[in-house]
Amino acid sequence: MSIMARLPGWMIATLALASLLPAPAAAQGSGPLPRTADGKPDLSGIWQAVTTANWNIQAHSAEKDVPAGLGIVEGDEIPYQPWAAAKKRENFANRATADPDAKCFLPGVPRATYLPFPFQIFQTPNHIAITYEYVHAVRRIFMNSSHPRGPLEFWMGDSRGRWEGDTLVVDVVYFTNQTWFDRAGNFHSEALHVVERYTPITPYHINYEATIEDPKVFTRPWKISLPLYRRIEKNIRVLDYECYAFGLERTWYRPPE
Amino acid sequence: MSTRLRHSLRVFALVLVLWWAAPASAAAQNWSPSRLPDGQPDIQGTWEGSADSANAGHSLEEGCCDPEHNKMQQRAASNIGLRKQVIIDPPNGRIPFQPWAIEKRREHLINLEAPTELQHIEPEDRCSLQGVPRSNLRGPIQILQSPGQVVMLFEWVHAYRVIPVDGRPHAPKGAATWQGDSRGRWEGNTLVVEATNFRFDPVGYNKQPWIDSHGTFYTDSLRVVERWKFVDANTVDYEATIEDPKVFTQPWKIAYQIQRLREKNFELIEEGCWEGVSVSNRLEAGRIAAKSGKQRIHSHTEP
Amino acid sequence: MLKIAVAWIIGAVFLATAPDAAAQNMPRTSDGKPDMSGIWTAVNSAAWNILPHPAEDGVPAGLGVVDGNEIPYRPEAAAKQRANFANRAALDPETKCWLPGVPRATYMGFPFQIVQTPTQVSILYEYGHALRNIFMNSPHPKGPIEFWMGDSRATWDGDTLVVDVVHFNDQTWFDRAGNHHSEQLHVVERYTPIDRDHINYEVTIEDPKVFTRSWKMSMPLYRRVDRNMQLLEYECSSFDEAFRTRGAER
Amino acid sequence: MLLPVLVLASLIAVVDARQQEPAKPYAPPRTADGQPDIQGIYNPVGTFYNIEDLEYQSLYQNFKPNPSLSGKSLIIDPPDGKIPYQAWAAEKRKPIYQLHGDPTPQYVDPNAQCWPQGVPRHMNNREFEIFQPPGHVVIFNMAHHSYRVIPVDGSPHIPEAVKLWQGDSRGRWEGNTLVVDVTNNNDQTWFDVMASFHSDAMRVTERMTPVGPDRIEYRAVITDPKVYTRPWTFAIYFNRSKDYGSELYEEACVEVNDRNMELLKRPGRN
Repeated sequence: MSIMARLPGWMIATLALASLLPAPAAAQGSGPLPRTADGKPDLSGIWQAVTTANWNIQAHSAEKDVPAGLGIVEGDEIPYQPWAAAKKRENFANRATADPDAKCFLPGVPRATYLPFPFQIFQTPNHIAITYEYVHAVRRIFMNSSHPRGPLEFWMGDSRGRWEGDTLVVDVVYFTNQTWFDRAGNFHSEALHVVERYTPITPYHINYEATIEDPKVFTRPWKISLPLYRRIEKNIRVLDYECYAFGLERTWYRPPE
Repeated sequence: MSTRLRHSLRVFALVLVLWWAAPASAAAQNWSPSRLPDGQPDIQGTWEGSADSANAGHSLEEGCCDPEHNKMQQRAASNIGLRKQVIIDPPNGRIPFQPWAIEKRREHLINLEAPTELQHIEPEDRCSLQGVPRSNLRGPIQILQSPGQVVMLFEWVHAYRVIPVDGRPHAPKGAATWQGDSRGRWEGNTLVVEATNFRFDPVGYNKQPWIDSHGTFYTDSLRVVERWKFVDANTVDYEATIEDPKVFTQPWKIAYQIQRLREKNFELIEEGCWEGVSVSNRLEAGRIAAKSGKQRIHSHTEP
Repeated sequence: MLKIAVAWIIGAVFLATAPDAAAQNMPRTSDGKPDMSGIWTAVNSAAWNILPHPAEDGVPAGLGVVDGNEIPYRPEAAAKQRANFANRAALDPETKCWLPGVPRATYMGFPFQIVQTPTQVSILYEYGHALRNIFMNSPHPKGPIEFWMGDSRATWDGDTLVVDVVHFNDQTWFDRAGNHHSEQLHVVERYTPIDRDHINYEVTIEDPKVFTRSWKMSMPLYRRVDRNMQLLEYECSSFDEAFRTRGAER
Repeated sequence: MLLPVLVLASLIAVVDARQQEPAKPYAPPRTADGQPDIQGIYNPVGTFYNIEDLEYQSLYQNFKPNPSLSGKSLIIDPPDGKIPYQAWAAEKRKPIYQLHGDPTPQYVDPNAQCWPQGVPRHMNNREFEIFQPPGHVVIFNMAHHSYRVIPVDGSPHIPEAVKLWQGDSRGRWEGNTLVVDVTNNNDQTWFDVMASFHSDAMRVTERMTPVGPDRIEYRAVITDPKVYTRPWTFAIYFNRSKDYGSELYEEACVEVNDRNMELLKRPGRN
């Protein structure tokens, strides 16, 4: 497969716009940021969002088995086009079965980030990989390279990264229209374009910010932000959560007791 | 000793103590409290509604109760009604319900006497969080302060309120809670607290608190502004303005005094509630009453 | 001679109480203690099982929080744990929305807020608005008393808040896997700040009726640094299911 | 479909190559943290159809028997090339020979259900990429985006009670050979399509040795006292693959796997 496509002009424009957004708070306390040999912040390690956003990225009261949450959407408002707002309400009503998460599908971006499961970042100068515990989702972020020529549809999108100062900026396109942002039915189309910004605040915290753009669904771009926490348990590691296998495990070849 | 019994005895003792202590409290006007590192007046300690507010938690309009009830609850037989009008605005001391809400409240009062559904039972008896201002009318309140916040701990159903006084904005509307979302600020020695974003459960009413036992209900439009005026080391002139344009014809106001608890080495103890509550007998009795058509409205005056 | 002795004593005291390097940037209260005020969460899967466990439907896998990965049950208590586990859907006190007890309240996955004063440390849990008042430097009241959350008394051991908790009932569990205790449970919690944003939470569990020896669990607590973080409510008993169950009981 | 042909061709080469060792040891370059650098995209040279008998080879199940390879095996120990099953286990597995073409659900290949392959099958399935960030070897498989993380930092295994599809891998470099100890395996994975199975007592010791810039020799010693009479050794080569340029792309599985969902609904599912 050829990876030679150039970034389309509109995407370059968006990237430039994203770089103008206000910079998050500078690193403070808890010691200096760890850095790699090439001087970039070292994001390697196991991280987890501690949030209720997987149930609802907007502010919500508690329900059974759903803790209340303040939401992660800036301004707490998602600028749906009218048809899309109706679709969202329909999704919400049918969320128990309609949520792709209930089918154990790959969660997409940014949802993979704020699922209540840890993930691990592996960082090298040209290539950053993120391995998620949830359904062994995995993302490869190739640095300073272009998206391939589309149309392409990936569940986790196609990710291209670059450093802006101490912020890892990841441009993600080529999604399916099959994933949701949360259990509450917030959704997007295959025209989704996500720009993620990973800014380390301390050695133990990353400020995660994502700008969401989808001209088919929203009237304007909107933003989410939340902290990621470095898991500091001794011997912590990403385990597995093979959601679609639950209840289907075989026993016929188990040794006799 | 059951916590509830211990509690009622304490309230009784307290009423006597405060009855005696009350006249002294009006004196100091320019109390200068010690200050905490973040500049807040230090109001820590344990407080409780004064004798003037006794029984107001049951009904802000009528107090509580009747001699028979008092006997059951091991309360003094004479402890009936309100000592002082608690609703100061409107001047008639009645809650300014809109016409539809009068009907709704009447329904609550009938169901209260013969509950057949869980939501007919008084929220307090269902161990509900009490919300604002009702939390302040039920037993001791311990106030702790740490930089930027006032924390109120209630013995009743081990409830608490965290009141930021650091100027932060209210939580988003979507995250409504039974206790409401409180934001405070200091005006001299007066702690002004605005509580909004109360949770409202129009369908089930399962845990929907009321403002008193007499079915004083509200909607998600409830907004309460409290003024905790610390007039001396031991006294708060407490005032709360209650508005809910969906239920009331006008904002209304309650006022009473809150006193520092004088008991030495007082410690809040755990009052489990939900863990021990049983409502099935009451529902059974309610069903029998409803069947026999002997329903009546809950009232302390009508037989 | 006296001067030297005094200097030695002062030196010794200083050494004993000097915070280690990692705790240097721990904020401190006006009385010099580590200031643990704030909102914290344990981030692990101990709520499901404090021992190591593989993933199941709705249950993330976990490496466990028990030292040595073993709970020293007496034989009959081990059998009870297995029975609890088998019937956990019906028996787990959590399904009844009861107060969760200590230390379970710490690692239910919900945030909790520490309010710290020199004489009292209160912990406000979002789950079921559970509340603990931890009184400093005072003795436990004389028992027998049975509280859901126990009676907590604390002292400072250097930078560690040591909380002694007794007077429990036998109604709470340690997790959803049926790990249990009796009313003789004695919990010693140690809250040791690692840095501004992390507390090492260590618990020693003792219950001669249920265990052959004392045992320990430990886990980090994470300060919630989310913007405008505040406690909300999880009123378990207000959700339909719990409420209907309670209404149906005799 | 070019791949099966390629695989078939290289397979014959492998069977021959097994007999002879390269004359001079290959010295790979080093990564920034000093690991022998074996990064890149590789193709396993073998078959996952029936590791005991290459007559049944076919990577993508468009099955064509090749009688000339009959009896040849990827198992180099024991010498008969057979998995040394205990009697009960051999008995359990028998029906698969009749059923594998149209299996009842309990005989459906777990890999075909998009479940993670486990070790060693993760290395004997599809193209995979070896990635070596500091302190780790990470292996990404093309097939349903499965991955393995192998710390090479001396950290200990996780507690025994935690069972994982891909097991818990801990690696170390012995010279240029990556030695990986894999524990904590669950009992749900097979070694091939023919229901070659193991229990959750399985332990795998892998040895990956680069023998040239484009080839890695792979051996896995498998022990499982609950299922086998003795340890056995599985051996294949990995050849560097140039079919995907430098980037493997995402291959969804359960998300698009309607056929298997239907299979699972068939009667006889246990």
